[in-house]
Amino acid sequence: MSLFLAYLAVLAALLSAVTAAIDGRSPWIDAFIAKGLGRWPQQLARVRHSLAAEDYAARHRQLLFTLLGGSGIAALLAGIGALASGAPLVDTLPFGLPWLSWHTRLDPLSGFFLCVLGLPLIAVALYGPGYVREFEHGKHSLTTLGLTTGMFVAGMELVLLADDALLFMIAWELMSVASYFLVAFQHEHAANRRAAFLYLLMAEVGAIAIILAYGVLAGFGGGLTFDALRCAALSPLWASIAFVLALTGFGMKAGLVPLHAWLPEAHPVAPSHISALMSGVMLKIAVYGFIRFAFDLLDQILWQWGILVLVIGSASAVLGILYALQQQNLKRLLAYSSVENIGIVFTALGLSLIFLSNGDTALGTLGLVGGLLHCLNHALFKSLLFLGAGAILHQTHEQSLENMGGLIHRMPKLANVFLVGTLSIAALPPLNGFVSEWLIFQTALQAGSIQSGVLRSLIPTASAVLALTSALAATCFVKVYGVAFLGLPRSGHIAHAKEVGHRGMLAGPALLAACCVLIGILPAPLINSLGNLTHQLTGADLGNISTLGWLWLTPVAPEVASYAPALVVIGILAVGWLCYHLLYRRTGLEPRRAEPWDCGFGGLPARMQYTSGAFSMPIRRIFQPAFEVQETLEETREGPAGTRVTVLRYRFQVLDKAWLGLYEPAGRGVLHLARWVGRLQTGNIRTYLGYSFFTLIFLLWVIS
Amino acid sequence: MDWILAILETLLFIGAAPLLAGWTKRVKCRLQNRKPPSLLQPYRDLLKLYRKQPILPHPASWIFRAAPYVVFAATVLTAAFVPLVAVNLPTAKIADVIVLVGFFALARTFLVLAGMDIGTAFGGMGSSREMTIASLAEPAMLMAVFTLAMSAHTTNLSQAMNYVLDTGLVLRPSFVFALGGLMLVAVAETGRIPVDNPATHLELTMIHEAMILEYSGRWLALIEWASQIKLMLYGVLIANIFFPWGIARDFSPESIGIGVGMIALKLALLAILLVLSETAFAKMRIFRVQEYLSFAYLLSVLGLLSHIILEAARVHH
Amino acid sequence: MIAVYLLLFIPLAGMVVLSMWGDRPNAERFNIRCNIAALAASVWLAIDVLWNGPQLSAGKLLYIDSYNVYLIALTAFVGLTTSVFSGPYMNHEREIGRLTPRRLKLYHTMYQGFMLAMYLVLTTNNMGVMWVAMEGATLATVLLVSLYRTPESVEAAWKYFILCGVGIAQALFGTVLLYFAAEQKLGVGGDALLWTVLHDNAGQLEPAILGLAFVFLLVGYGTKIGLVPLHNWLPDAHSEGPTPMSAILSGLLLNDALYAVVRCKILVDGSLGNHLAGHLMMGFGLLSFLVASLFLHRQTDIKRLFSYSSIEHMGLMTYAFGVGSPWATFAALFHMTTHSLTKSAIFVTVGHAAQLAGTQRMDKIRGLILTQPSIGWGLAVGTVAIAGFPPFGVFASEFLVLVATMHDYPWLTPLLLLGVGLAFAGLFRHIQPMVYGDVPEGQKPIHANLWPVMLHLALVLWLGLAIPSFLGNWFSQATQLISGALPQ
Amino acid sequence: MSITDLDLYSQAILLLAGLIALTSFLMLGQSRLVRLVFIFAVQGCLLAGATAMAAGVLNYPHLYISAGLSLLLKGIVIPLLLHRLIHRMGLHREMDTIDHPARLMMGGTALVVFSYYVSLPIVQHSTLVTLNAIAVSLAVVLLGMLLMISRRQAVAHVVGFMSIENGLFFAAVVSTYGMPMVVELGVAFDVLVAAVVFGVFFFQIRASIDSLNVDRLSKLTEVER
Repeated sequence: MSLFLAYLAVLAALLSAVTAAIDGRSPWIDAFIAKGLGRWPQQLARVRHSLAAEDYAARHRQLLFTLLGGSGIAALLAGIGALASGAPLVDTLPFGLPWLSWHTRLDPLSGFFLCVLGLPLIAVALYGPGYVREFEHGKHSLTTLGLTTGMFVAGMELVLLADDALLFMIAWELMSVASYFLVAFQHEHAANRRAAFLYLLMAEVGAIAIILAYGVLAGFGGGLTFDALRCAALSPLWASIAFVLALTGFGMKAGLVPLHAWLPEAHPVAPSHISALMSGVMLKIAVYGFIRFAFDLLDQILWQWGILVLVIGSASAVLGILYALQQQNLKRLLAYSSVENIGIVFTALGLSLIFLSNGDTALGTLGLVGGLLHCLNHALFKSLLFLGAGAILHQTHEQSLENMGGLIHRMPKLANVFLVGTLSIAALPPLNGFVSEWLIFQTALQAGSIQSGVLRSLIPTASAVLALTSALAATCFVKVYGVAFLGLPRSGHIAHAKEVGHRGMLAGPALLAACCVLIGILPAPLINSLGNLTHQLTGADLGNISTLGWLWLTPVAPEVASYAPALVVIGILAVGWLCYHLLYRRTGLEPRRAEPWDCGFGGLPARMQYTSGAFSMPIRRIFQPAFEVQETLEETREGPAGTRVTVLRYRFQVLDKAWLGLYEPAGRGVLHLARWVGRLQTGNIRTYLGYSFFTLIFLLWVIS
Repeated sequence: MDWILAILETLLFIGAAPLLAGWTKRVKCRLQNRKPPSLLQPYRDLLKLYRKQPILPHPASWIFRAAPYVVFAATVLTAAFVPLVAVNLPTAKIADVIVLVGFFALARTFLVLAGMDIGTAFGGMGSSREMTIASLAEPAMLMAVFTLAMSAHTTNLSQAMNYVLDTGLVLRPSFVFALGGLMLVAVAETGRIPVDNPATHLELTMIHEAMILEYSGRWLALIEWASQIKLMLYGVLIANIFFPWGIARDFSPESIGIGVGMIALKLALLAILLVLSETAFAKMRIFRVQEYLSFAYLLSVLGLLSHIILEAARVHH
Repeated sequence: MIAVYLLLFIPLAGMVVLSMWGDRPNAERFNIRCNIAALAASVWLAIDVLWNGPQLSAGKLLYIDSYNVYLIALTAFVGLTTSVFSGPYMNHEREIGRLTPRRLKLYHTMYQGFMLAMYLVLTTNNMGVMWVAMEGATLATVLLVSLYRTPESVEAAWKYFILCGVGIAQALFGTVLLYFAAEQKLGVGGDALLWTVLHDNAGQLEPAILGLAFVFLLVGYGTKIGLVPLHNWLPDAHSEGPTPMSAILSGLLLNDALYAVVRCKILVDGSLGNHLAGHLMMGFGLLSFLVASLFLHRQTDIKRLFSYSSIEHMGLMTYAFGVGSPWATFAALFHMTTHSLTKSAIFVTVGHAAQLAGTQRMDKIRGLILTQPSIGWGLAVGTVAIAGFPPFGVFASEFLVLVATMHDYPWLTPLLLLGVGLAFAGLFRHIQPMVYGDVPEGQKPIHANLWPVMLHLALVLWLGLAIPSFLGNWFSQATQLISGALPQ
Repeated sequence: MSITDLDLYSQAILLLAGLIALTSFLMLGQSRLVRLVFIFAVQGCLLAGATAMAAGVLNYPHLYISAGLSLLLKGIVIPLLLHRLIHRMGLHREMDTIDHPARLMMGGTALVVFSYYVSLPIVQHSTLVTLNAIAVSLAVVLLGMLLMISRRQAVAHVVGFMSIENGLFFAAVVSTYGMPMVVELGVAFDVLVAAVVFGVFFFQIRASIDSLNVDRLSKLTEVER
């Protein structure tokens, strides 16, 4: 049943792709209709008329996204079903090679990620029709957009269902290629083209690494189905090779430092609902791949792997958020913060690996659950934030924080929804981001149970980095909200922004916000429902997660740690209401509106506010070594001997060190090599004859 | 019964916070050979503010008006989690020390947002500085707390205190480091000299004050009160985690009485300590605060590592 | 068996007719008709073979088995679609005055001549005749390369002629040695050069001689496959000749040369019993694969670019045949099909793109999607397909090659994947700017017939998703013939 | 066994083999196109002679045909064709200088030794002494390639190409007493067409770079300048 629902999801996605492709307005469709209905002129006329109707485009759009939403709902239901039942459902499809048809499998793990995919997809489906309307009259056809979006979604769902390496790779690459076309959708800007190319290139490299990883397993397991791969008996060395390859491949897609370079380039330039899907869902698909490979397919786990993942994860987390803090472009900032969150997820997975390799199943499970929960949370609030950013972009065509401000007065509804996302991603109680980080901290704090001193000292250090990360994340998103929504507008078109008109464009984010709050307040049921999943992967579940009842979280044991978000919320509301009642209702003193304090100079223009760059300047100073900052200061002087400075213009740009250190040299190297090889083609036929001659001589000499 | 006790304790906490502030001020005046105000002065101030009509700057949105309530509520809740005179109260179970740090962050976030909501230079300046300091102080604090948590195998405060009480007086190097770290953080987080000067009137040097520059009336009252509670919270944390002796472990009147007396004594001593340091040091430049805080961070991490390395023998699971 | 004779007769007749009336305006329609007829014959033949198994003609001159029959069908199909494309293309060339009617006649004649040679190479049972036909293919195409009479095209044609001539001469020496070896065992007589006979008695042939022969055959036919370092003629010939010819060169000629090498490999393996031939092919294949993928990066001419990609893919196939395990062989056969379909489709699009922009210089070709979406998307999707992205067939075959390699020669896989990555980067860094971006001044859509492209790409897509059973059988039988085992 | 106790036929074959090799060397050293073509014609005649003798002595009648073909094509038609082309293009005074004649000759001799060494495995499996001639024919092939590598004149390239074909024929004759008839005819046909096409190309090349110096046919290069 749930497998059927999953198929339904894939079909719906493909169907929406097809629907997009068949745009009744395209000339060849018209010709087709004309040919078909040539004999019945009045029907032809009717069809043509309905196609020419004003609302045709709107209905067409609506249909596309309804199908996508249907796909999301089906995926969600399928996932819930799989999580609930726990028994894997397997099936084979009549595709693929003669002796290797496509194997599909729906088990709790893929089920969970189907849910992770489903929720944002539904939100996007609500949001999309309003958002893509502006492309209607642009030079880029919606056909491309809809077609590739459908492919993209279908690809992601197929990755989750794949049960053999071939189908997995096909779906994986389908996902990459489709999203490439989406990134390149608005290709008139050179930056977008560059981003798209970089993205596809790195996706390809990652895919190559993944293929190699599967190849290692297939080489030993004799077969391409996941069952065969599971049977592969590997020596620790080969297992490590496979693991590192998988980590590289999936990490490249997930955006682990230093393989993240494509992410801040590609996510900002895609249409916002696509950015939401890419950042919110696609990265999770990569995480799924990693979990599937490391926890499920590989038959052993070495503690060194855990260390590796832990270190890389922590590095990604802290570097990601540091770079995010320095961005001026809102979507770029969000992209970097995705790097951070993925880093947190991998930190959790690293902990889990360490504990598992140490034979401590319970704690391994705890780490895994923390990581999975953070996946879901990030999917929710990151999609929410991208949709919000998209809404701002849609209303004001503004991406740069430096020009925003005061939007809370102009888009109050959006501002409230966005606030929820901000607080959740800043990992503040009582919202969902905090819950997952809390679980990860709890895992890290159990390091005492490990015998090896090295690990025992490393894990707390990692948790220290995690603490730093979450503090910086709070800073970063306070900046975002404060600069974008509060204060005074910093540019004219922001000052005249209007609330989003399309209802769906608010409903989508609102749905996600509701999920954020719900998970934040009542995480226990969700975590309990992961029992089947953890059973499948680690053979254990969090037995006493809710010893004190379903309101409470007691990951290890009640006396070790406990957290009751619901009660906390009640407490806050109670106290807050009490104060409000006592202080406001009773006194009944209405506040008086007045000018803010301006040191008596009078008149505070918007330019006097702190800008985004100024807000993050102290951090930039403090963590100087992590950045490559280019600052320029232009000043125009006047008066005698140019003593009086009239205009000061300060510009700064923060460059990614990984880019300068890793990617550019690689590119240069390839070109150099190519130039060197080019010498073969001298253009002189006698040289060519010489090649042939000496090849012959050489071969004759070899064989005799 | 327990719940009532817990609520009473919380109320006591809230009620006593201004008193501690008053006491601190008093000691300070004595040290600076000034004539001190009465101990109850803070209460009077709060009452006065409560009666005044608040002023709302033009650009402000609902965030500005909601922030004080959120800040106060969050702080009160944290106060409820922290055992003041007795351990094993049910409220201590609701949340552990990590949540506590989280609530500090929540309160801070809203304060900062309120600071940016008014769209003045000072608000943004204060917010930026506050967040910078916090983003360094918070991990330091977490590390300090983790040191305790790892040796006590719990992040639940009252459990931790029980653990320390049960094991009796053990000279743990890790605790020394953690204590140092936590004290430094406390100074930074409560906005005292040398990090920030609560009594300053020069906007450019302000951090915390710059954010709440626009607040007045009942809102200011709430915020002031909340920061007094916060000061006391840190005091209680330091006192009860590292020197929990005297805290009530059962709810018999006499032990509770002892508990009250002891905590009052400890807090008084801590306040004196604080004042001494405040008079001894001068306020630092904003960019020297990072060194100060990274030192705190270093201390805490050292605490953690020394726990791992020096006290490894104690690790049993 | 009549089908075979038909298959050979149709292009012969077409050649004769076109050599007389090839300059008539309806000549290209006749050309298409010939190819349709040939395709029909080949399909008939294919069905025949599929039902009744391998067939030997009277006089044993022609031999059809599961290996060459699908190549025949493929050849006929690509020949047809390319001729369909060449209609409007050549008209456009004549309108802009690059071609005179006389040359058009030559073109049409030689088109059929080339098809004849191809069919002969594939159908013949006699290694000597195979050589003759292969040389015939060179002679048929060499004048087409210099059809435009530009200095570059003449130079390219000359190089093509000399290098392939010398190469093919070495192949003849190899054939002579083969004959010699066979004669020693089978006695003097015409049969000693028949592939069937040789195959049956491969076991008794003198290993030393066959080893020597294989070297000459590999170097000879390898020149035609375009194996590095014997490849130098290939980019020149592809880039300077008319585009339809590039399409059939890439899509058919290279395949058939490889086909010949593989036929020889079967014999040599049978005689030597060791893996010498395989290793030689692996070495050449891998070298070509890597070097070509590096060459891609610094190209300026779009047809040159794709001819290097042809070298790269032929290298991959040669390598896969060299590996020789059932999986690898299956993959290689599969790759032959997908590659020639995709590559010819790409050359068709490239031809239109070049006409659209009025040049083959890639830095002058811009904004195709906005100018003429069908061409732009055709090029983009075709490149995606040839770069080995699923769900297109090329991916499936490359994936199989990789897995097979991982199974037998794990330490070679990194090299292969390096090549794949380099090739992808090399292609896309050039293609993306061409298809995307704004339209240059005064770039107008042209009259283009793109259904061959769509058809090819659709087929490749279909093959990537699911291989139809009859095709699967062909591949499997051919795999069994070549590698001696069925893949599973 | 040594040459003294061979029958006359074998001796003759070996002699002709020697002579053919000699002609190849002469061509390699020859810098005047006219003489080059003349020597090539001689080589063709020798080849034809060898074929005819094999046909006669070992009585393979079909070899007469191939002998006739070679005489006609290699001995008469193609040389005449080339000769007339040379004169029409006024190349008969042209000197195609060789860079290092001495080295070239030494390389040639090395090639002969090498081809003997390569063909040993073939020879040792057979009692036929005439098989040693295979070594010579291989040498002729390689020398032909060397000739093409060392010359700039397109005509010289054609001659080299044709002499490679001669080597192949000779190998076929001495080792296998000729290929099957159909192949013989096919090859002959190809050679003829090739000769014609060469002729066409001379004019095309000349039209494009007004010279037949192949070194100037180097527009299609990828070397960075």
